[in-house]
Amino acid sequence: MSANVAPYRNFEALRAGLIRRKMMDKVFVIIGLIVMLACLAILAILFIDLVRDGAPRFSWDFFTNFASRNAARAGILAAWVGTTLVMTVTAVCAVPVGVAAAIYLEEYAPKNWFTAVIEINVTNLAGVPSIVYGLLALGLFVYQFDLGQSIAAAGLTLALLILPIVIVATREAIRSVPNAIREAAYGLGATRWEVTKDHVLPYSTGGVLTGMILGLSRAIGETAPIITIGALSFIAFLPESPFKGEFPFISFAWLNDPFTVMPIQMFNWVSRPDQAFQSNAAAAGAILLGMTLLMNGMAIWIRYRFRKKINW
Amino acid sequence: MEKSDLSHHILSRYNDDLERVRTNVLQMGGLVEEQLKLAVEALVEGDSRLGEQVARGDVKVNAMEVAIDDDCSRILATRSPAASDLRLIVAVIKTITDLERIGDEAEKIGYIGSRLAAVERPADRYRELKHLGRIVGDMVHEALDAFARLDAEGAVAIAKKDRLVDEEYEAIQRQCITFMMEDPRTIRRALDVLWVARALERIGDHAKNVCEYVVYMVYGKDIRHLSLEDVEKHVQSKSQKAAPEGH
Amino acid sequence: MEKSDLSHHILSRYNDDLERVRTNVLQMGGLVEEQLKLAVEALVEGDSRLGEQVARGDVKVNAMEVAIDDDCSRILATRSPAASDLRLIVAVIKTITDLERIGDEAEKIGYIGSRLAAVERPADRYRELKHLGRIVGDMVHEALDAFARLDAEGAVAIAKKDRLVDEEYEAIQRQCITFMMEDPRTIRRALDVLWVARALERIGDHAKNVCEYVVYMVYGKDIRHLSLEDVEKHVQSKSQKAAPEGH
Amino acid sequence: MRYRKVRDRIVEVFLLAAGLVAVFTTLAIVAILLYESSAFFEHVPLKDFLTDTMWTPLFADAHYGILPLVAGTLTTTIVALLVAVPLGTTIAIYLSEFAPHKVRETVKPILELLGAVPTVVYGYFALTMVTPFLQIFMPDLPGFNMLSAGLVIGLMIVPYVSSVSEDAMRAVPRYMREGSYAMGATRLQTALRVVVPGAFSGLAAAFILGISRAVGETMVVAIAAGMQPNLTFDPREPAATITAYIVQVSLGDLPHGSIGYQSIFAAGLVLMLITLIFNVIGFSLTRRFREAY
Amino acid sequence: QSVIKIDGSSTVFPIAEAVAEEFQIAKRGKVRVTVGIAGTGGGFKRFCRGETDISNASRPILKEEMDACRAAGVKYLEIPVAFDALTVVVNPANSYVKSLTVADLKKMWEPGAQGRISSWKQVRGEFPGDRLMLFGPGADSGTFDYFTEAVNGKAKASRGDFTASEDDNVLVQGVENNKSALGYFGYAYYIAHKDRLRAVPIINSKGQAVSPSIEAVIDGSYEPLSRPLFIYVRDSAAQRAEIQDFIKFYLTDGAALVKEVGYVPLPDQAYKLALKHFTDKKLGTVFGGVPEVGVTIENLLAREGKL
Amino acid sequence: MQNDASSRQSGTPRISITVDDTRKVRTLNVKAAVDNLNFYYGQHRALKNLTIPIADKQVTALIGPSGCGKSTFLRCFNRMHDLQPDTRYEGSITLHPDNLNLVGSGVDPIEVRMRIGMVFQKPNPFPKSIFENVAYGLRLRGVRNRATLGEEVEKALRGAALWDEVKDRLQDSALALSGGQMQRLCIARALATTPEILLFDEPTSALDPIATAKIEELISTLRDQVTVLIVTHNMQQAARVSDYTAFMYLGELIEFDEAAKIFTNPSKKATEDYITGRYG
Amino acid sequence: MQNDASSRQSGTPRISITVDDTRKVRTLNVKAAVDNLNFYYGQHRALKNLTIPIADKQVTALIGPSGCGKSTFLRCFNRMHDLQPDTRYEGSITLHPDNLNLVGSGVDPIEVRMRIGMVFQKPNPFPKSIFENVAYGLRLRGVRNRATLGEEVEKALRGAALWDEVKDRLQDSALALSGGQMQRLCIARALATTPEILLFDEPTSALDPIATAKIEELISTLRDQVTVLIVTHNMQQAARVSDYTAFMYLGELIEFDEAAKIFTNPSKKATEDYITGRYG
Ligand SMILES: Nc1ncnc2c1ncn2[C@@H]1O[C@H](COP(=O)(O)OP(=O)(O)OP(=O)(O)O)[C@@H](O)[C@H]1O
Ligand SMILES: Nc1ncnc2c1ncn2[C@@H]1O[C@H](COP(=O)(O)OP(=O)(O)OP(=O)(O)O)[C@@H](O)[C@H]1O
Ligand SMILES: [Mg+2]
Ligand SMILES: [Mg+2]
Ligand SMILES: O=P([O-])([O-])[O-]
Repeated sequence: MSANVAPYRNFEALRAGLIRRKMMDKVFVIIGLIVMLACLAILAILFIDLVRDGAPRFSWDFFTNFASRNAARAGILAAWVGTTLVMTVTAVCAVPVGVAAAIYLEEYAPKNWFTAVIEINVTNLAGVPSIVYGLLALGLFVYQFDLGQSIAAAGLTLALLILPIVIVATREAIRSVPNAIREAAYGLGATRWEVTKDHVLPYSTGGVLTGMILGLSRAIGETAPIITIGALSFIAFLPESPFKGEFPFISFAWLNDPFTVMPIQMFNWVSRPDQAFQSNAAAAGAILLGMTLLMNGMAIWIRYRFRKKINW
Repeated sequence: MEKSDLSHHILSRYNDDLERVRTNVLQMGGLVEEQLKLAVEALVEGDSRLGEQVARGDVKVNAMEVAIDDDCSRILATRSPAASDLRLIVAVIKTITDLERIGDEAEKIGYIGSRLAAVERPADRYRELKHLGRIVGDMVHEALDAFARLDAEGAVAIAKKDRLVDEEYEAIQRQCITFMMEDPRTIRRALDVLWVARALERIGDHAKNVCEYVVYMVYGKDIRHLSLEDVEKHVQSKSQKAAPEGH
Repeated sequence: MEKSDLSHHILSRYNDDLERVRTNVLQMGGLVEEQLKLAVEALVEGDSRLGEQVARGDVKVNAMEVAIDDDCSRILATRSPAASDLRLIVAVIKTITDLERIGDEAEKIGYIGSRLAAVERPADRYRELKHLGRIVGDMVHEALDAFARLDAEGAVAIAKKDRLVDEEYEAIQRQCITFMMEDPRTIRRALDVLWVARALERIGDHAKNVCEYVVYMVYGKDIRHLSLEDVEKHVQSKSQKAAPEGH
Repeated sequence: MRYRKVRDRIVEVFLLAAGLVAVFTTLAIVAILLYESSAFFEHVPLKDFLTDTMWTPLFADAHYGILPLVAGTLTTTIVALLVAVPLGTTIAIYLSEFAPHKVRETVKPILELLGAVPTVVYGYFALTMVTPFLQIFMPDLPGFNMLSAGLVIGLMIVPYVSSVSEDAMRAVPRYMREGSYAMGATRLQTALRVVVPGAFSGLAAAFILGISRAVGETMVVAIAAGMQPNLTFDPREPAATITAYIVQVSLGDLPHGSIGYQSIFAAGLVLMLITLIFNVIGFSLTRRFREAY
Repeated sequence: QSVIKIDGSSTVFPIAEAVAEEFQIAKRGKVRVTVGIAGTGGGFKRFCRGETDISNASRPILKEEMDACRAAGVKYLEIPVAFDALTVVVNPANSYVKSLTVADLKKMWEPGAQGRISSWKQVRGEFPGDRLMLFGPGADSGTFDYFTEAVNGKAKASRGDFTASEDDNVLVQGVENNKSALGYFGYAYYIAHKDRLRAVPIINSKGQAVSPSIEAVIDGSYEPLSRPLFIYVRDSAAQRAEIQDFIKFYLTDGAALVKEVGYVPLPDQAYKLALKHFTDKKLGTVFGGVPEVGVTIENLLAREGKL
Repeated sequence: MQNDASSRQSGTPRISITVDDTRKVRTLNVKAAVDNLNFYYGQHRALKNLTIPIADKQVTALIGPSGCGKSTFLRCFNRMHDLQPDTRYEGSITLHPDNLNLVGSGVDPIEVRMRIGMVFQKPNPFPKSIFENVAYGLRLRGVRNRATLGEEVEKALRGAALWDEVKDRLQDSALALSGGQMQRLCIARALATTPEILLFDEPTSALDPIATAKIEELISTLRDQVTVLIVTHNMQQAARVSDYTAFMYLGELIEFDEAAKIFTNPSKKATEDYITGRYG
Repeated sequence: MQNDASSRQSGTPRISITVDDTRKVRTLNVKAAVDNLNFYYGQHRALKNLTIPIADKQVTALIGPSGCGKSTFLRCFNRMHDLQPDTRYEGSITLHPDNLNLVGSGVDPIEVRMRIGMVFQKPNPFPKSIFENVAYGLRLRGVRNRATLGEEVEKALRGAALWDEVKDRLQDSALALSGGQMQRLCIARALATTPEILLFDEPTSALDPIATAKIEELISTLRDQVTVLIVTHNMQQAARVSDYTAFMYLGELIEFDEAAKIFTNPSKKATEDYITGRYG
């Protein structure tokens, strides 16, 4: 190539530039790796630290014992049972409502100011700090509805908290169902509900479940709103059993029962003067993290399964 | 490349279209052949009614030409044919022009035949015409056959017969001139005979053209205006090559 | 519908293709016209060299036919023309066949001309031929003109001239027969004259055919084998309709 | 036929009701906040609330200037963003443009766990590990400071930022990248010049989400930032945030109906307003983002 | 299954929790006890609405709360259960603070100190100029109320620019990490971290510098920073057998538990007296519904006796 | 085209159209008569006074440049526009023989859709089994009987020339099929409900030439059973499959005629220009 | 085709191909010589022993049924496969005149891409302004000077027949253009860096007929400047735009010849069948 060619047309010049450009690529890869590994390392440190601090407490008793002023005897029975029950209430309330709301917004809502309001609302709710939900629950559930510091109050609070998460995830899932599928069903003479029930919902189940689990995994670790409703308490017993020997075999008395949950239990232990409780707290934290990990893993697995099954 | 090559399109209507065009061409060819046969017969037998019938029958040939032409345009417009299909259509467009001309010549012969029927006829005077008529009729028939069977080699062989026709025509012409010079009163009739001979010779040419289109259709090679020997060589080399790869 | 209609395709190469085919046809037409003119001249002037030159010149015409035919096939295959473009191509395919035939007839005339040059020529014997030649030559020229200008109305008018040609031909034929009968020694020469007249008459037919293709090209209407009066009416009604809507 | 249509109608009403739950929640939140804080504002002039530079509502000498809390909130948020945005974006670019498929699929969910660690753990992480670590370099750094709280919050929201950003970058169609590669661009050039601009509104939405999270984060600041309403933007100082104040009061012995009790609702209202502003910005950005391709 | 609902002070919580735990064990799970931490004020709020059976309190019931209870028709029995000693701590590395007077503390903590008193030197000239870093419980804890009352003379009157936390461990952490820090919180937290913190002796009204200890509380010399802790039992709930059992258990086996969780138990006779009052249904409070400072055990016993 | 149609009595009416300028008149049986149809997206008038007869058991193709309203027109037939707010029909599409005005305001779109099938641009099978895809329309119509379903599914699949390819794997997911097979499945799905008119909106634009040819062949054979209306912007395709072709431009009908006529000798200059590639 | 090529010396070599069975031989100038090219996706051999000359400053079209490897082949020319792991080239593509083996393992793919432009199936302008889109390649190459950029951008836009349509709104977003304009923008973007070969992978399959025709016209005019290689599964398109056409089937080259020859009289039965719609 002759010298009078513009440099950006001259391959010798371009080759030199290329070496520099590729160098920058390499540098970025290294930076990216470092940053990513640093974050992962911190996570690992946190987790390992919790596990190490909590190690002496990992035993069967820890799961089957109630809280106690004696660190060595204290366990998380009430906490994990409470967490399970609260999560059940949360899921049972948030999922149907969230899914229904998402369906409404995606499938039914006409485009007008009214639905725009709902829409902005949902988006906004997703960003409302959890503590504000706590304030809402305190004012509304605990005092207005007189639910007290019960499983129902906590479950509802967290349900409201994750409602936008469920709605957003469900909408995302619903939206990923191609419009062509809807048109196909409408074209065959299906009503709106039939389209939703036969197609949109079944095909977005993966996304809905993922959204539910992600919502629950957020709720399961929430401390602040539950503290706000005043559910920080010593509970050394289990709520009423939901199952009964006699008719109708199911009881909802537990809804009104006081409860404690894992993060509260943990927070409680953390703020004990007795240092022995710190390892209880660590153990509880590790277990909580483990539970979250499990749920996230489940979400990933479900997402993967459904993506494999339905690949548009 | 066998006949069935025309079909096998995924679009069955395309197959139908091409098949129909082909059939129509063959039908038109049959009609033209028949006209030719009858015209020569009318002449030889001195059957003036038959001659007139032939003359009238040409409108049918004309109608077929227009119809097939239309069909070809439609196929060109709606099917965008390519390669052999395209060549078929182009060949058909050309073939029917020739067939129509053959029809015209037959009409002319029929017309002359019906005219000559009134005139006294020589005992064997039209033997040569009859002979020439048979040769030309065979040529037309065989050319259509080659068309039907997409038989390029056969087509070349038939085309070669045109020389024979030309020779026969020359002979008849010379003979006619001799007659005319011998007996000027026969000039009119001799001229008629000459016209018929000339018409038959032209039919031979048209049949040859059809054969050339068959070669074009099969090999995509325009062999008009080439020496037939060259063509023959070419066709043979092609058909050898084509054989091993036909699936 | 003016000439420029051929272009305006978004694909400029398509425009080029069509334009080239048209130009080639007109060029071929020009060549054929020239051949015809020279052939008649050779005959009339008794110029045997010129006659032979014409006879030899036909290969050029043939080559052009093959080339244009090829081009048309290529356009059909690669451009999938529709509507007027398609009709143009189909008309061209048919037109060049007729032009080639005109060339053949001119060749024949040239041949005969060169032959007759050796023979003593009557003072004004070939006046009629010259006259017929001029008419036919004009027809060919005008037909090509109509083709170039896509002038369907003009084409119909030209086609009508064919009757004139036929009449002239009939006159020459009668005259020749008379001569032959009067003086049998002239039979050979008279026959030659007859052949030339016949050739010119055929050329007239071919020119008429070209005119018919022009009508087909412009209106998509196949007017062959129809009475020219019907055609004329039709064309007039069409051209009136077409006028107001041309953008 | 008739039955199917009626059913369709009923279902619609039901679904609409569900959709309205979201509205009611918002209304309820706003109502509760307004109701409780209206009592507060009866007592405290709005002007004081907005201009006073001291926040001591529970003290005998009560001051009700929200500014210190807002300052604390903003400072921790900014520190958090200074950590989360570069880290999150770098990770997102790395994962979406450089990392092999397998790495991306494994690392992403693991990173998301960073957001699932109980916030109390983060609080103690900030207090007992980050602060002492920082004190190595800044011996004057108080034991409670917004810096370490902010850093840890930043770390906590890295997965939100990186995950949403990565999704946005993934959403940039493959053929867009190919367009750039085909021009002779390197991966980094493609990432920075095509993918990032292409996913810009998605990235912005991710940052906004990060901001909401940082603004709303409670336990970390409650534990590590000092709970000391301090009108300062110096991250090295201890300070209280709005959330920290709310949780402090919630944990405390405050009788209901008292001005202190109402003050948490007033603070909650401000918090709500701050997040609302960011969310609305985020919402419009996400909208634009959806329309991009 | 019957439930005993307890709520209220976070200071009393460890005691109530320990008692509840042991009581439930003793009853083999037949009785369920919940102990909440709504704070003294929050506890009374619920208590006066009849939501809880027993309210933990780190101070006597106040006037407004008495009014609220009266309005709701809730009558109650007041039972002192323990003493607490607010402990002022500094970093062990701090060698110059040998003891502090209430006046010293006031200088540091009074509202007027805000933004003004920022170094030790300003507290007392002999101290070095180190930055004064203060740590204290959140402004709505009973501990804060009591400390401000005792030091500044007015409940909740305090400077605002100190590091506050409801989680006393955080305060421990803070003092531990800052060489020039000073903090105060419940005795129990000091005991749990006594190797990492140094308790500052407080000069009492008799001019003695007294370090916090159980003995000092019992003998009344650790003042004014020691205070009594109470439980209030709703009268109507006290009819219930399991509540009577619970209170009996509280007042008989409670002393050991109080000590175990880091508070100062009352003398035995005080518990007996309280039990007697309980069985006799002596309703109401012995305090006037205003905050008081420096109530010693003797003092308390004397008042109780008058009921 | 002269729509000198035939009083609106029951029974398929016959409409005469002038298919050639030499006054050769063809009569066609009308399955649906579009009469002065206007369609509005909000304020935007996308279709302008369309009047077209749709020939019974024939293939009618709609061609025209992008955005001329082909899809809009097609979607009027099964009221797909009703799914979108703020759209409005004017004029009528009369379905014969029972004279139902498809776009009448009193007519239930769901009922219309149950009588008129549609196949879309991109193959859009449901992510269910092949069987369930085809059976879906029947299930909507209340068919529960396994045997009936089985029969009908087979019939539809045969009708869509897909039976032989899928008969051994009816329970497999429809998403495992190739593009062309999917599109034929969609056709089978529509066929299963024996629609009176079948609408195709660019059914092959997402397919390769081989699959396209198969679909075109299928459409050609379908004309024996059902009236077909197809939108395509592949002119060659319209030429290949249709009996009648309508050329639209800017929401207006420019020309309607037999396909062969349109493609060899259209009467309007605009049509000619479009057909021959002189547009723009 | 006989590749009796010409020793590998510098300079554009000439290769003779037999374009007709009557031994009429054409000679073409070769811009790139594909020699025994094999390509593997993992274990799957997608291209099998391809040997094709790419004529300089001519349009070469690749046709063949879906999945036959057209795109795979095209993408070998600018090493797009290198972006995907586990792919492998065998054989060579020699770029003339400097005899660079495009798929050589020592050759940097980025350098190859800087010399060879590509236009994709879906128009893929960057979400930037029109100007920045075209300037992108130059910026990558380090051009900063506004004036130079402006000139080059204008030149490229003119080359892509887009200048007149966009000259007044160079700063508008490229995403606001119509599909056909976007595609021309992508061509301009590629042209701006004066590539030696321009690759097109089904560049019009997402466009309507009018836009398609404009792109085809553009491709036809581009041959004066650059060697063009185009994949299309629209046979008519290949027929319209290309000078040479290669028919591929199952990763193999079946026939390579002048386009006119391929479409009027291919020599292989498989080609004939594909061209005429007899496949399947
Ligand atoms: N949902 C809609 N809202 C508003 N206008 C629309 C809508 N859909 C289409 N249009 C407009 O209506 C006109 C016709 O669109 P339509 O989709 O029917 O065109 P088309 O002929 O099918 O084009 P294409 O070949 O691109 O599919 C266009 O101008 C288009 O912009
Ligand atoms: N990324 C890939 N990994 C593995 N195999 C691939 C990949 N891409 C394509 N193939 C396979 O390579 C073969 C050729 O594919 P290619 O995309 O080149 O076909 P094509 O001729 O371009 O087809 P189309 O016309 O559908 O674009 C196909 O069998 C395909 O399945
Ligand atoms: Mg459309
Ligand atoms: Mg491809
Ligand atoms: O058709 P001809 O008259 O030339 O035989």
